Amino acid sequence: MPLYLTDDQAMLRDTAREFMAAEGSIAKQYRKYRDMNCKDGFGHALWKQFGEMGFTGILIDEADGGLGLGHVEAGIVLEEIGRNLTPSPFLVTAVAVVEALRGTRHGERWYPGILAGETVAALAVDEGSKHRPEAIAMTAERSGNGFRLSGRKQFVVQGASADVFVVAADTTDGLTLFSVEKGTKGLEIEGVRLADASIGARLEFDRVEVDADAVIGEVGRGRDVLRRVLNAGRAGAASELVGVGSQAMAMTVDYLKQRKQFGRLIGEFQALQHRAAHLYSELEIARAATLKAQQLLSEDAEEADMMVSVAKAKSGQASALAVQEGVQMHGGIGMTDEYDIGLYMKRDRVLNELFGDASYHADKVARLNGY
Amino acid sequence: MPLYLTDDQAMLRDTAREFMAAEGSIAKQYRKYRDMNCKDGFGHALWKQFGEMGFTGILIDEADGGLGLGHVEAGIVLEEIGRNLTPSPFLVTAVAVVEALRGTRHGERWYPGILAGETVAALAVDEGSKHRPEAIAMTAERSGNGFRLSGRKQFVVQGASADVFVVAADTTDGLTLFSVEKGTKGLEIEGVRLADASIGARLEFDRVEVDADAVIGEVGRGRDVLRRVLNAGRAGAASELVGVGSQAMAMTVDYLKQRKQFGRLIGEFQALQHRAAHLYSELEIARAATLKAQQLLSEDAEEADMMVSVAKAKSGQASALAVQEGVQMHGGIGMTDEYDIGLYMKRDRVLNELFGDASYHADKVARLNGY
Amino acid sequence: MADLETFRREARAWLEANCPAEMREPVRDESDYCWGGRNPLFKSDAQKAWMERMAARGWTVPDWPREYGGGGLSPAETKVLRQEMAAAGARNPLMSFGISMLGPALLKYGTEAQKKRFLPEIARGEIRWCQGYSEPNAGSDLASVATKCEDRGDHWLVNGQKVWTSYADKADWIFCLVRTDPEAPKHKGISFILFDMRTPGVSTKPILLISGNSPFCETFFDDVKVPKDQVVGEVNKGWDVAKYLLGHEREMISGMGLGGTGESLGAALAERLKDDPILRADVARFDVDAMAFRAMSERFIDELKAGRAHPAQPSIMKYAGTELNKARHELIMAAGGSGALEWESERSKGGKAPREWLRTKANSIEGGTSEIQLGIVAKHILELPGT
Amino acid sequence: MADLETFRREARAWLEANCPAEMREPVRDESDYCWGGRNPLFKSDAQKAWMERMAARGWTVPDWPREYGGGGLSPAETKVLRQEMAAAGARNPLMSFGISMLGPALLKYGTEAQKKRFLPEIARGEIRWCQGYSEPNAGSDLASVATKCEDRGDHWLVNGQKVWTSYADKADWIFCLVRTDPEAPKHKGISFILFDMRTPGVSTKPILLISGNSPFCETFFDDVKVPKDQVVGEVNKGWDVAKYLLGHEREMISGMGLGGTGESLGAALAERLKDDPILRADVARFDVDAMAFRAMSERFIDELKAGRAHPAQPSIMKYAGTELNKARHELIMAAGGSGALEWESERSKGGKAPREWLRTKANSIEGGTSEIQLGIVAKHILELPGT
Repeated sequence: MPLYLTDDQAMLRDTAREFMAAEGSIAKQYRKYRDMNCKDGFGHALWKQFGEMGFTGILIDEADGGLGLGHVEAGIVLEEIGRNLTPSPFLVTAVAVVEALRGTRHGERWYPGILAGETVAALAVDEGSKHRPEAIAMTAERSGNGFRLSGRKQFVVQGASADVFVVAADTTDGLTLFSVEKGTKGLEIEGVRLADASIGARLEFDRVEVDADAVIGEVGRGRDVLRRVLNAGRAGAASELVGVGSQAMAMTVDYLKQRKQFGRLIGEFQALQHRAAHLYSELEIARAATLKAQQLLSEDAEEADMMVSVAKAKSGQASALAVQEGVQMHGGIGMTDEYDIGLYMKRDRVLNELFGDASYHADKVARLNGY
Repeated sequence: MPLYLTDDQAMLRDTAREFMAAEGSIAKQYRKYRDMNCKDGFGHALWKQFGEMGFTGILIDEADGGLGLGHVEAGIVLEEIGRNLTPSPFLVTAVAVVEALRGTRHGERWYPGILAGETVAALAVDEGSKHRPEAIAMTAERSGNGFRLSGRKQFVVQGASADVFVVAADTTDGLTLFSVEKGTKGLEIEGVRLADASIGARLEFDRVEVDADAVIGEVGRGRDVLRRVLNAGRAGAASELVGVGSQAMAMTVDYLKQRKQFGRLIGEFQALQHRAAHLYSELEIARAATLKAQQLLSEDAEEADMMVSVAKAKSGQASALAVQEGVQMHGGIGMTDEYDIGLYMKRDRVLNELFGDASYHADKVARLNGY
Repeated sequence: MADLETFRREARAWLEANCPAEMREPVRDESDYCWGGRNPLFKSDAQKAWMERMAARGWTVPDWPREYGGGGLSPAETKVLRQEMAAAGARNPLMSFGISMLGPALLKYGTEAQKKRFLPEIARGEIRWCQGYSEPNAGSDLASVATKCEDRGDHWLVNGQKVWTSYADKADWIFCLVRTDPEAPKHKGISFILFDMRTPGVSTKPILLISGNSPFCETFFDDVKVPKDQVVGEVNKGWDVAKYLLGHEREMISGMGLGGTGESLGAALAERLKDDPILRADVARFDVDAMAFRAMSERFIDELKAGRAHPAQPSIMKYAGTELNKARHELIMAAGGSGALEWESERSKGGKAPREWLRTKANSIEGGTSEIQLGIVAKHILELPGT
Repeated sequence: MADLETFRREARAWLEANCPAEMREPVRDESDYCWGGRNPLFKSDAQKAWMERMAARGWTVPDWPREYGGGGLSPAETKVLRQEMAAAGARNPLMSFGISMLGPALLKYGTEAQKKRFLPEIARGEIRWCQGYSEPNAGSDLASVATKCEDRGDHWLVNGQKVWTSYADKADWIFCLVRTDPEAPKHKGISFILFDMRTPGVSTKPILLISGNSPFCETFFDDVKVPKDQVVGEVNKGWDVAKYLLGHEREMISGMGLGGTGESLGAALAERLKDDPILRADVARFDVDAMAFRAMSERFIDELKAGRAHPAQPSIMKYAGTELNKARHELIMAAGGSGALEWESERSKGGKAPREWLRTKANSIEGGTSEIQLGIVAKHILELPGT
């Protein structure tokens, strides 16, 4: 497969770009829901529109009513989400959770709502402040016909508005994923507003009883499913980061062409030109790495794990550079809430943490390479 | 003590600067001994002049015929050595070994020759390709009245022309330093020319028998002496690196003021200006850190270990940046042997490795700070 | 020297007797500072008493002449006083842009009448000043002042806008750069003017930053009438005054230790670095940089004291210190992970970590951008040719 | 497509029958390459046979027209041939600047007579060419050609100096930029000229690099007489030819995979990283960068094939690839420690590691410096205003 978008993919990109710029813009979505201090952190109306556009079904098999497309296509939508900072459950629900439920009864249960842009589903993996899925401490003890879950989760994105959670827990014989519905007894949810105005949640499981039916896949075999889920989420987050970084750069380059200092356009200053060109190069590299990772994922290739980590690390670095250069080159106004560039810096920071930051993934690349 | 040179120190700097530029210049020393493929890698005549100038006695107590000065003064001379790439045994002999022999009978034995610029003494610590003094594998077993040394050493700077070696070995009850003379039976020396045309040596100790007298200080208590010796060597190497980096920068800044491209002096190009200014800042920081480390060493302060590692790491980074920017900004001619800037790159590389590189010392700083 | 020791003993005794215990505790946050002003907000009686006692001795401005409300101390005595205040843990009795910025300018460029009128009020903390330099379209190019100031015979008429005016909403008076000659070359038509913020036509609007609320304001002048005797220095030569003050400001900022105290960041984060080897490496490198920078700060201060610092040295301090501070907060955020992303929760003290992190991004913009500092070093130290 | 499969089968069979076993072993070092020339130096009979057999079929230049000694293959057939050669492990039969650089220029700008005269010799490896672009004072500013070329009626007279002429001491002919109109604007007085290196007045001197011996030479022209029919393209329009070739060169360099093969550097250094956590972190970051860059290289090649690459994309490839390659060798040196500093010992294969490391420093200078590439990206992709 050539490492650029096919015609169909390019068409999807154009559609997504047009839609997100019109409906998912910062003014219409990010600022609106932030300024109204919305407890969900996103607009349900837009989520329904995502359903109408077919976006929510990109990764759902055609047999299940979806479009049966792949990670490249999900990435295309996420890059546009990134460009517009569009708040939505797309990444966690339509990418991560959809991957988790693939081929299970839980998929039958929740896919229709997701396809319609009505259901919000969240992923509960992280337990401490850093992403460490190798060390899940939450326990699920056998209890009667089912299990009893105890422990905490945090950084559960869209957890405040989720109808259902995919929860990773230790069942002594291995890791198991559970589907736990909102309102289950013993489950406490605290919505937490993050720096980018998105809502993460802290979940407390105080001996939460669930049926055996709640198990996703097989007991003790959740590690493999989780691997797929995290790969999907990481590659998706990488695309969103590429979008965030690309738009931050585009805004900055535009600014360099308009802003005058000392009687010259600041874009004429060679030091800024070289830094902007270096940034462009970094973002192009990140974009290519992300596309490569998504192609490998869709091919279910062996090297996918490695390339996903490369993509998440590289896009995180490139996007961080983009927002830092963006604020610095905007000067004072870059620090004001009135201008959008600072919002990109906040979003970048959150996405960098999500599903493991650049340090985590560089370490993973090292370990996968045996050092 | 204020963190700049006292009047006496400034005077010493002026003397050393003048002397080194006149007698220790690249043409007179570095290129001369390199091009004649000299097995020693330096000129003995200059070493005698070092003695006449009093440089070799800087760290030797007045009672022993030296000047009784401190590490700041040794650093002043080393910075000028660095600027001129002057090959000499100064760092290993007059700084490291002098520190090792302080207050011992070995000092009485060797100081006169060192003061006169006649004796060359070398330090044999490294055993593998990286500086790992924590893990000395060479053994010294008790044997009759003395010890039997077995093992290998490498990167023994000036080892090809040394009259005597200070050798670190494991005596099971701890580390012990020995003084081993050239020509001792079982000691094989292979001179090795390094990238900067200096001579390191590989030493092979095949059951080398030495008297009990050969012990420097107390048996099993060499760790403390070695700490002092390495601190002296590291701080000295940091000064030499600051000199290498400063001169590489000075040559490059001069070049920026002379070289025209596209009808302008390349020093007018803002991207190069900012990079040069950043480099200047890094070198100033390195210089201050090195001076601070040397002051602390001379005060025998507790924080000296930490600051010495900071100084060696920082000066290594700053000097490496200076030579890399230097070659790049010189363009093609920077790659030719005819111009001096490339020689600075080679010398920087060797000095960066000597007594532990920036990675080693950053790790040491981390460990000293408990992480 | 004997006199100096006598002075030291007396100062120590006086501080012992007059500095309230509460005023010897470390400042906890911004609100613990005393800023004085027409309607001063004292947090405690102790704070009020401490400021007034110090002001009565002229020790809010120990090295200003007595006739202008100062302490009349020599540089050596001033240093001793500061040492004794530090030793006693005594707080700064009065934070004031009047003291740190306007005062030095008035002492150098003010008329006798201006000195007599303004300096004592500043020393006593009776008038709170703000600074009106930056304008919306100026940015790094401070001399591109557009605020108009017309000579209307018996008064000046000021129209325009300032931005980044710290505490303009709380200040009583403003000192400000205005354009008095629109025809002259950029640097030659600027004047340095003072006026009351209650003058009709002055209004302010606070600026919301990405880090949240800020002391910064936009300040608007709409037909503001200013008496003729309120220009400092010569008309159209205000850039000289401004440059003099900017030099002061840069030294102040570069002395602020933005690079940190030299304490190891890694030691503070040790627990979080255990299973994060790559972050540990970054932090170790940072600690090397920060400790080395700390040495340069020390050297700079020593050289300043000895009067031998290069005049462009503050640019390096500012550049390296602010870049380092930004790096520090990037690492703190990385070590803090998702916990450090919380923006409002009590647990996060209202998002202390992310707000501080975002705030540091302004360090390399305010008070002369990093790019400006590098340009100064290139020009004045490396003497590279101008473009 | 059926034809293409037939061609593939035939090519495979022919290669099987004609490529000697020795010529299917990987190249060990520089000296294994066959460069042809008037007095060719063949390392083995197999090498000679392989070159001659390929030349006889026109497959040293498969896509050139048959009339000029080429294979007359279509782009698709050429691609198939390359695939089959790669599959068979067949070595490149002939390294040649004539093939990679001069040939394309002659095909586009040469007269029919020039094509007939020079191209077949190139295809058969009978003449070895070198390139004379750079001059001592030109550097990145390639158009500042100073080598004089005067019209003396029945011949050109060339005087001047070139530098960085690869293998000038081994080449038979040179193609070279000269100034034919000293009065015209810089880009408008340049011509592209060819001449025999045996012409009286031509001399060469090898350049010693910091990494040791090199293929580069200084080349001197002292009253060199060149026949009038040896200018390619129009007189004074040689810059067009040069630009065309530079584009080729940049694509070639950016396609050279300077960023590496995508193999993990850390895997190769694993043993040495065990007790060096900071270096391990650097290598891990490098591996991320290198694997990501490798993806961009793949994309670039795919886009080139599809004819959809941005014309300035090679600049990014060149910039990022060469900087990465420098970083790779810095890390290799750090991992190698003092062992990697040995310059002459047998143990170190004559200082292979440090010489390679030093040689990489030229990557970001030759073929357009990193600064030039960044400038191209700024101008042609980001469309930032010119200075």
